Amino acid sequence: MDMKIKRIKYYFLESIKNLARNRVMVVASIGTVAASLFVLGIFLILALNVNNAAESIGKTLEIKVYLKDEVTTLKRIAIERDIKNIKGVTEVIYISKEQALEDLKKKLGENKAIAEGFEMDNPLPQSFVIKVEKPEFISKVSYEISKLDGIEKIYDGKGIVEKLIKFTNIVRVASYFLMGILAIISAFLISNTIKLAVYSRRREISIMKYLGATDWFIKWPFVIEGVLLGLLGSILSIMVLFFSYQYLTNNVSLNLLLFNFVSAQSLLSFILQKFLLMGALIGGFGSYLAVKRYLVL
Amino acid sequence: MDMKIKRIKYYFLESIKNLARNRVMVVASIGTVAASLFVLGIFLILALNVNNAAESIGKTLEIKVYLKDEVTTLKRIAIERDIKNIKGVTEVIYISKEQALEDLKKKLGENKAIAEGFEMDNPLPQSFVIKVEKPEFISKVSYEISKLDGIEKIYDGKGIVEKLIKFTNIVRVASYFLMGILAIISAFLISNTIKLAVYSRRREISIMKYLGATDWFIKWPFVIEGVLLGLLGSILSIMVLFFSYQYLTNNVSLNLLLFNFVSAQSLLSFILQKFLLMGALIGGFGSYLAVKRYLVL
Amino acid sequence: MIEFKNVSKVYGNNHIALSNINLNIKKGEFVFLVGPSGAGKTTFIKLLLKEIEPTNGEIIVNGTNITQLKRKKIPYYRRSIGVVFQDFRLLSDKTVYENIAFAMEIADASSKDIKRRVPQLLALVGLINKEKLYPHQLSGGEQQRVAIARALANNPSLIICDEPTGNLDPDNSWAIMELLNEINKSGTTIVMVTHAKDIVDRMKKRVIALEKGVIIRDEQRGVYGYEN
Amino acid sequence: MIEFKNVSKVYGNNHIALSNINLNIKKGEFVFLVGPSGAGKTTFIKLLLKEIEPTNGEIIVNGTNITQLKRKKIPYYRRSIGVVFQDFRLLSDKTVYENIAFAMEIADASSKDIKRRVPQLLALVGLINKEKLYPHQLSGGEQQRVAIARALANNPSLIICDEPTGNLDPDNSWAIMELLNEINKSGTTIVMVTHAKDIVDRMKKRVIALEKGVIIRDEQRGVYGYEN
Ligand SMILES: Nc1ncnc2c1ncn2[C@@H]1O[C@H](COP(=O)(O)OP(=O)(O)OP(=O)(O)O)[C@@H](O)[C@H]1O
Ligand SMILES: Nc1ncnc2c1ncn2[C@@H]1O[C@H](COP(=O)(O)OP(=O)(O)OP(=O)(O)O)[C@@H](O)[C@H]1O
Ligand SMILES: [Mg+2]
Ligand SMILES: [Mg+2]
Repeated sequence: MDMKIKRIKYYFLESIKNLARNRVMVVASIGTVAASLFVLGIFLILALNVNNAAESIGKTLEIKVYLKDEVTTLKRIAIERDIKNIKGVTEVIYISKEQALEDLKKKLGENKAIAEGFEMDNPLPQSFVIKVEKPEFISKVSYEISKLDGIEKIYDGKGIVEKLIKFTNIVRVASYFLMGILAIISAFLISNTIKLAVYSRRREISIMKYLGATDWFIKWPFVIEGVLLGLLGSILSIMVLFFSYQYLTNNVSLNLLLFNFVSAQSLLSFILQKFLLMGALIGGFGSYLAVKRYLVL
Repeated sequence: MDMKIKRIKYYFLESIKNLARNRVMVVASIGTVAASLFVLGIFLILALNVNNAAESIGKTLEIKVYLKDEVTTLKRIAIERDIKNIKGVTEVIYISKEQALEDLKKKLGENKAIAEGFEMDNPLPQSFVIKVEKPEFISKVSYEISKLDGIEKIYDGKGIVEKLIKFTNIVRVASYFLMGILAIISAFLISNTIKLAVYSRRREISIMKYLGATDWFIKWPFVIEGVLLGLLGSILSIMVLFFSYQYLTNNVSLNLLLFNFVSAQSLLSFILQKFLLMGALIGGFGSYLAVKRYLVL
Repeated sequence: MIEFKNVSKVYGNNHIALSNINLNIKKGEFVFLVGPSGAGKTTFIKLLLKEIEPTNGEIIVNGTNITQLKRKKIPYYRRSIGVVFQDFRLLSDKTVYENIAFAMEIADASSKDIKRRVPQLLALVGLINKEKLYPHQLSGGEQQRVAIARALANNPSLIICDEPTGNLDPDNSWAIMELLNEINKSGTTIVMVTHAKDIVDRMKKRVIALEKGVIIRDEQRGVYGYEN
Repeated sequence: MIEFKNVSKVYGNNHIALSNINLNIKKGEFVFLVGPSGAGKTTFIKLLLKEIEPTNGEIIVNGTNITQLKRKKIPYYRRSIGVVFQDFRLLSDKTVYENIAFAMEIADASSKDIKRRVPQLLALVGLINKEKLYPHQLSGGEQQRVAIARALANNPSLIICDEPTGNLDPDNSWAIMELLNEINKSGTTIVMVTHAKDIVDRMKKRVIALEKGVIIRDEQRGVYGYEN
């Protein structure tokens, strides 16, 4: 046990010494990890924001339900309760005939005279405006509503909703797909660099072998080195991403867009662990594979 | 002169021999060039398609001009000529009162009875539909038209157009910006790898120096090697991009989107020279800088 | 201790570096391996270390047939041998001290032992004040002496030296030879490849002479024997 | 041909490798540079090649003050010297043939000359059948002979050898020495660092002895002189 701890300490010391003495390698490896993850991060930011935008557009969608003229107050309250009980419904707003007229007048603005005749015998129906959790629920909810009594007409902007959902899904699948590809490429680039770095030390590796070092005695410091390089590189990329994104969101006003940026903090919490893990894993595993190769020779 | 040609031949032979003998380096460098440019290419495809979509949406925009009732045929022809003369206008379509009624009926479909009363005394105005080269022209053209006589009203969907233009511009600037960043990162990654590859041959470089080789005698084969590696990597990335994009455009139906994919051929013609040039330049220049460093020592 | 049975080594397709070598070196012997350049001396040593495999034959060291040694056991086998390589094989990114300490680390020596023994070894080869230098900062002879110190580090039962005095002046060479002789007297087997005629002639140890991959002479208390 | 004026070389902060060296070597001379390990012999050669700069003093070769040589002119200066490095410095990714051809390419030799001369040189050092091998496939002595062949390739007016026989058996060593003697007779200046007492003693050439960076002896027709 004591031996084990001594060994682990030794491996760490070795890897840190090696890092300190192979500056070209260190700079190149950290740079590659950071740059690769930075690109991945840019893409992630885009994907997060597109998803966010699609969701916030989705949230503004609502179902409008017009009630038949004969529906009484009691009946109306029953309908309201029934609608509220449908899964996915978050809010039901009642609009009375009077409210509807008010709204129409507001909409007409200067031309509100047109609606003046309505005050005697209001032709506008009473209605509900219904909000749902996610746009995906709209068609199911409106189908449930259509089965209720006393409903004159339902407007759920079906065409738009379906298009939006399809579009969001495409964007989501495409962005997962691309992010997968980018992650693989990042892994490739990083392990490529580490392979070259180890390659430049192949002579050292073979000497250790001939001195009687076991494979793991040689491998461990390299693996730890790889993990450290990966971690340093990912920390660098996280920092650059976070600060530049923070700067961007604080200084670029996109008032014409329909949505807000995902906040820099939530970006950070999203990438922090993932990137650290990815950097460490690829670094360690890349080194492991690279050393292994020169051990067989 | 003869000497020069011999030298050039020698440099090429040297660089090819070196490539053949440093397989780890070759695989790593070509892989890095290809992977970096591939990422750049993915992004380029996205940007091209977004731009293309914005443009094709822009092209569907048109200006609708309603004429006053008193405008005679002669006057109408004069207006049509005047509009055609405005810079940026590509097409002017005349819609007579009768045509307008027909169109209305078609739109009403089953409810066309509503419009029946209109046949006696057609209340619909005659109008022009005007197409312009680019959405950017719409507001200027509609301003010019507004100065003409006999115009009742102009609909140019101004709000939407402006939003669209702003959005397209943001996308364009953002994609240029991101592509710039990606290009810089690609350059960094590639030159990083080449630096490491040269680093693993620093001993050879210093020996050449001590044997009395001039700096350029040492540098040239490396620069040529870099250029060849860059070219091979970029060819690889171009091929992968082209074939996978072709496969994508042929097999993924995006019928719900408002636009078509940019064709694989036009992608190819767009990236071919740029990528080859970029690969060759970065490869050559990266090698040059890396060797230079070990020459000073 | 060392037994070669019909050992041959062919490089590439047809370069016969060693041809049908039969040999027996007993525990505690001091053996000089001599022969002209390219005779196969380093090949002999590389075979002993399992750096290369024989094309034919068997090599038995300390009762173990090393040609059949499992991959996992090779490191432990190698640790039992101290080697001075012809090309030194110092780790270029470690200092003199670390190079020797590393060989001890490999063999699981304790930090205390390492701290005690490395300075002793450096003193033995006269490099006390060079411990913080890197190999490229040493003279040829100094590098060679580091390689010798490293070979002695783990008190191996077998020491193999490939041309250990090629870069040393006569004084230093003799100091090294006396050191090896001392170590040999305490029971360590020593196999030494050398071109130094005067050393071989004066030491009066067993001499095995190779030529073109064949043993042409094997004498107790022999001499270098290549007249010029 | 070679003149050292008050030359000193200090490594790092305080390691004095050469101290106030004054020396004159005439064209056509054959000079042995001897001295114990770490005396500063290789440092002397590195200074001559401008691989390192002197801390103090001036070095004049062929009338040129090389301490003031412009960077651009260094390669041309180096080509005029043939060097056998102590650590060989063969290009590991080139074959034996290419290593020698490369030295000639550097000096702008024509392909015809290269094709004619390289086999001649290989024959001189006895490596005709090794031309297609890479350095790591050669024995120590073979590598050393490639380094010697390369040093002779461009018919330099000055040949510097740092321990050129350290890995060679006596026969091969004498063959090389006779070759160098031959070349020296045709007017080439030769400076040779060596620890081979018998060679120095039998050649009866000028001997310059260094110790701890100081010239302690400089004799025409001298001997190695370090008794053991
Ligand atoms: N990997 C290899 N491929 C081909 N030939 C090789 C290889 N290694 C060694 N040889 C050849 O085998 C022969 C014996 O080599 P070895 O290194 O055993 O010689 P040696 O006796 O140690 O010589 P020296 O005294 O010069 O060191 C040499 O001619 C060499 O060229
Ligand atoms: N780069 C360096 N940094 C520090 N010290 C150095 C450096 N190079 C050489 N030395 C020291 O300078 C001294 C002289 O070295 P040099 O190589 O000239 O010796 P040498 O006479 O060639 O010895 P040998 O016969 O062993 O080759 C040595 O003690 C060496 O440790
Ligand atoms: Mg040998
Ligand atoms: Mg020396």
